[in-house]
Amino acid sequence: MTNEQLIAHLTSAYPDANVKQGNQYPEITVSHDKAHALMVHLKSDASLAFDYLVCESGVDYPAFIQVVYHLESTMHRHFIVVKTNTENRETATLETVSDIWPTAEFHECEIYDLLGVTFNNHPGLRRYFLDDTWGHPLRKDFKDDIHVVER
Amino acid sequence: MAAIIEKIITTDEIKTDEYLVNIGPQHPSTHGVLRLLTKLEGEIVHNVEPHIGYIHSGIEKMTEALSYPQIVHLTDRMDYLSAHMNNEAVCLCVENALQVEVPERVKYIRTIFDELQRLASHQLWWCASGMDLGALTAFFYGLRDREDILDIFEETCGARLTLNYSVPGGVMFDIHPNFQKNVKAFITKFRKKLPEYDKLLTDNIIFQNRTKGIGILSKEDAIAYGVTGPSGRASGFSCDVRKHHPYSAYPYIKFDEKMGTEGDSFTRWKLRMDEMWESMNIIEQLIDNIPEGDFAVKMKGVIKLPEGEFYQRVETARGEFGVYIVSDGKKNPYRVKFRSPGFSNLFTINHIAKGWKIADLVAIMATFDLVIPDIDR
Amino acid sequence: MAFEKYDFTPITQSIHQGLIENVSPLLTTIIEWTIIGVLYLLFIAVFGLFLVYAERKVCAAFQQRLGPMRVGPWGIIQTIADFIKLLMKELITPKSVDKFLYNLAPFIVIIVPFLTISVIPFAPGLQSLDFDIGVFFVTAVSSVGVIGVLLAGWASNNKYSLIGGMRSGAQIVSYELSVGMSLITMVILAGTMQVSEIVELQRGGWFLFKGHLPALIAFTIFVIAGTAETNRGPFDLAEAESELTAGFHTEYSGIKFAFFFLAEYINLFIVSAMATIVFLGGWMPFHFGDWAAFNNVMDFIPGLVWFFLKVFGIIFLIMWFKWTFPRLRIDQILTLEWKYLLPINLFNILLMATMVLLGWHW
Amino acid sequence: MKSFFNYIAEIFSGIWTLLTGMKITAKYFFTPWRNVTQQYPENRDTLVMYERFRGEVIMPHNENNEHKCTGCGLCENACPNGSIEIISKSIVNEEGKKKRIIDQHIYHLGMCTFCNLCVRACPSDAIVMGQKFEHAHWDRSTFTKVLNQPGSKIMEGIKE
Repeated sequence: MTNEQLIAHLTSAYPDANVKQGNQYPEITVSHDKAHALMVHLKSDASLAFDYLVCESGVDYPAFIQVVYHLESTMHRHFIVVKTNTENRETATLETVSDIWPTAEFHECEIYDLLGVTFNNHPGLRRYFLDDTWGHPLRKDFKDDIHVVER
Repeated sequence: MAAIIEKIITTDEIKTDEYLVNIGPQHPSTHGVLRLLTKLEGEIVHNVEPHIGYIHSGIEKMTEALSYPQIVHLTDRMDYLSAHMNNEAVCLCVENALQVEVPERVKYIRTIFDELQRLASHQLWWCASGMDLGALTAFFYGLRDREDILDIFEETCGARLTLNYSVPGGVMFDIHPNFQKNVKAFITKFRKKLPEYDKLLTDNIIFQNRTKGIGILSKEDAIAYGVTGPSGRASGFSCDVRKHHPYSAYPYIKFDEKMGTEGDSFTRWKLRMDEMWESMNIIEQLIDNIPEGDFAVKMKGVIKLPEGEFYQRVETARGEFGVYIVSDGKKNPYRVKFRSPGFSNLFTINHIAKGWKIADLVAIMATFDLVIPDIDR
Repeated sequence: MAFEKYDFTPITQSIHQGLIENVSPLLTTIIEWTIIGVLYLLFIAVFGLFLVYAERKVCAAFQQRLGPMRVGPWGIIQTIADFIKLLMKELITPKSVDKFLYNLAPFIVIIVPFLTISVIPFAPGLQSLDFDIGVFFVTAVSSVGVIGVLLAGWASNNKYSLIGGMRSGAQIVSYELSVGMSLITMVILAGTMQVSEIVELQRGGWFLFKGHLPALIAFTIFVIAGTAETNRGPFDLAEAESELTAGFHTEYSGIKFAFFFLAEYINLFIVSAMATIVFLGGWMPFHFGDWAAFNNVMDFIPGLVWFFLKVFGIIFLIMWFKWTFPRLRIDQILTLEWKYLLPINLFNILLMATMVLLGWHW
Repeated sequence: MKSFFNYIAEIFSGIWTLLTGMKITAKYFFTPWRNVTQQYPENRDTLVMYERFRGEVIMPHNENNEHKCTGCGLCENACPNGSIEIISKSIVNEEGKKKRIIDQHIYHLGMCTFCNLCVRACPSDAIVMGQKFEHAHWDRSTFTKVLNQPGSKIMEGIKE
């Protein structure tokens, strides 16, 4: 599907999600409680068939943490960006998508480690890079006087 | 006596315990500082749990304090064997965001460099994998031929490994006057050397027994685990970014996306060998046709990206590399995420290596071509 | 024959006579034993160091490098410097090893080459033990080494070492069979197990040529199995660098490590020497049919030189294997032995026996 | 019977592949003049680096001990690692005007990643990349260099 068709299809299929054309790709923004169900549909819907999770990244915003999923369909070769926000920054929690795309298991561990987003139902959430004495360094309010030297 | 043995066998009194072995962080076959917490029974691998982060350098955090040209030079340090592709990814992302059209000459130069870098990376992979499998001579032959490419790099951009050749808007220097001549000489030479690689290892019966049918990754799993690059294509997952989302000069040229079907170690190996031939074909199509023109467009002194999010994918030697830039309109990005191919590729190892022997685990890791800074970032 | 003038028997006999006329027989024996012991010790140390140097140079040449070049001209005293370094290094004993066995293992490993080297005839008259079961003695004694390797692997209290030791055990136990059987094939041809006699029988032509096809098969198998028995690449599973870091000698340092290292190279020499003796006529010069002039020229080269030329030829072959082939996997090593080498070997023994019975050999 | 012939064929094809491999290594063994090793410290005299080689940042001075650096600080801004520090001073020139010129161009070689961004940023081509690569030293403090030579002046005609 082209981007326009994709947007049209998504708008009709998911009325409660915010679908728009981003800078490059169609973007869906969806609330955190509906995200998992939406993404199950994105994969299982034969006309969409987003079976390849390209990238999963977290972005720290002042009020929430946004998790961004870049999805591609290896069958139809269309590309989409799904965004979902956590409720707040303090107890940032989301539903895991590792049951949909196994690769998410590892990307989510990374996000948990560096941004402090806890993923529910994750098979083995652990810190990949840092040990427990660290905070979550990719958060904007992260301060580390020992390791980071401001100049 | 027979009764006792019978009893022991039937009552499971002989028990072999699983035991844990730390392969790494300092181990010859992990190619860096990677720890594989391996559960073994005898020689059989039961579980592999990769532990990473030993050389995590916080590049994503560092980029938040740097301007865009400065970010480019940091990406050299992630996948140092695909340095130019990483540079290019950031540059393309910035250029796309600013809607800058780079000159044709830049596109050609970048693509030639991409392929040279891919050749160099695959050569290093070939020799290091050979060493993992015990063929030490392969290591030196691979490095010997890689040296020629590094000399070409050094002549044009002054560095051998951390090139930092791409800059937003073009390339840092124009190509050296000898560049085309040297590249052509290298291709002629390497076309003779590459069959030797096959004779030394690929056709070798010991090598084939070590790799054929070992560590099979199905196409479905490759897609689900996001295994890209030669490793993914060996499983039949068509994931070549150069083909599906062409960038730079890739739209202008004809090349095949090499595909495998088996998904075993040998297919992954053979696929990379084929890719080397294909890279040489690509370079030969481009090297004589580099158009005249500027080697960079004039960019502003301080590059500021418009507000928004930008994603750029390129194909490195290891797979799909993605740059995700969130900009808030300032000269520093708000957030940069690098989607590194090694990260996704590494974590399939548990899935693949289960049930094989330690020696096979080493062979599987070798054919996945892991670069640890790429994983740790 | 001309080369008889290089016979060492008169020298050894005169020493023996001189001693026995002047001192008591007991003292004579003691003095002779000491001399022989010191000579072997020196030989093993010097030859081991030389082999290490040769290996480094040979592998460098295969890999288009120069190898050691810094210490001495062309790096010739590099290995001596390395040996001094190893001597001066601290002997680290890890905390939870089985101390007795840990310390015993390197000695068991180094004893083997000392025992086996005693039956090797370097030149006419230059052999210290001439059993009538010489070939059998070599095969029997060389299998003691595996005990040392197993002990080292087990006592180190290191999982890598244990895997390495166990691999080595499985490997040597299997390949012993092939080594023994290919020797048996040749013993059938020779009709004796006495090493000096085997060499003497090859006066008219080396067994490799005398026994043609079966001897060639036996030779190939012997070289392959010998490589495996000395734990060298492509069969270096016990110390597979990329899998087990250093295998059974991971935890050893200093001179104990040097023992393992030295034993490997002396074992290499012994395998090559046995191949030379049994297949290539030991110190016998190379003769070609009726070419009298050619044969006379060959006879002028001393037996000692002939022996070492052949030994180096086979050592080079084994090094060539190591620096060309990738390593096998443990199950493939066992498959190679039990599914390929052993059946071929059994068939070969039958072939050889038939041939000897019917007199088809030269 | 067929499997028996397969067994034999397998052995011979296997040995053949091994022999082809050995042929390759033997080819290089017996052609030692093709060796690629360079005897590094000995060949130092003949060793020429490529002209674009990025070894260190240097500031060329002419025979009158003059350089081109105006002390504008663009290289300091461009440097990703903070390996360049510009210390400027103000002087009063002949016309009685106050003017800021370079006092010390400090370059921390130990922190430099040789990315060439400072050289690109320099508007007056005052700094270039040098070819020297033998930087190893016993004392870390020697890695902090002052690029402008003592008593050096800015060249005539360099725009501020």
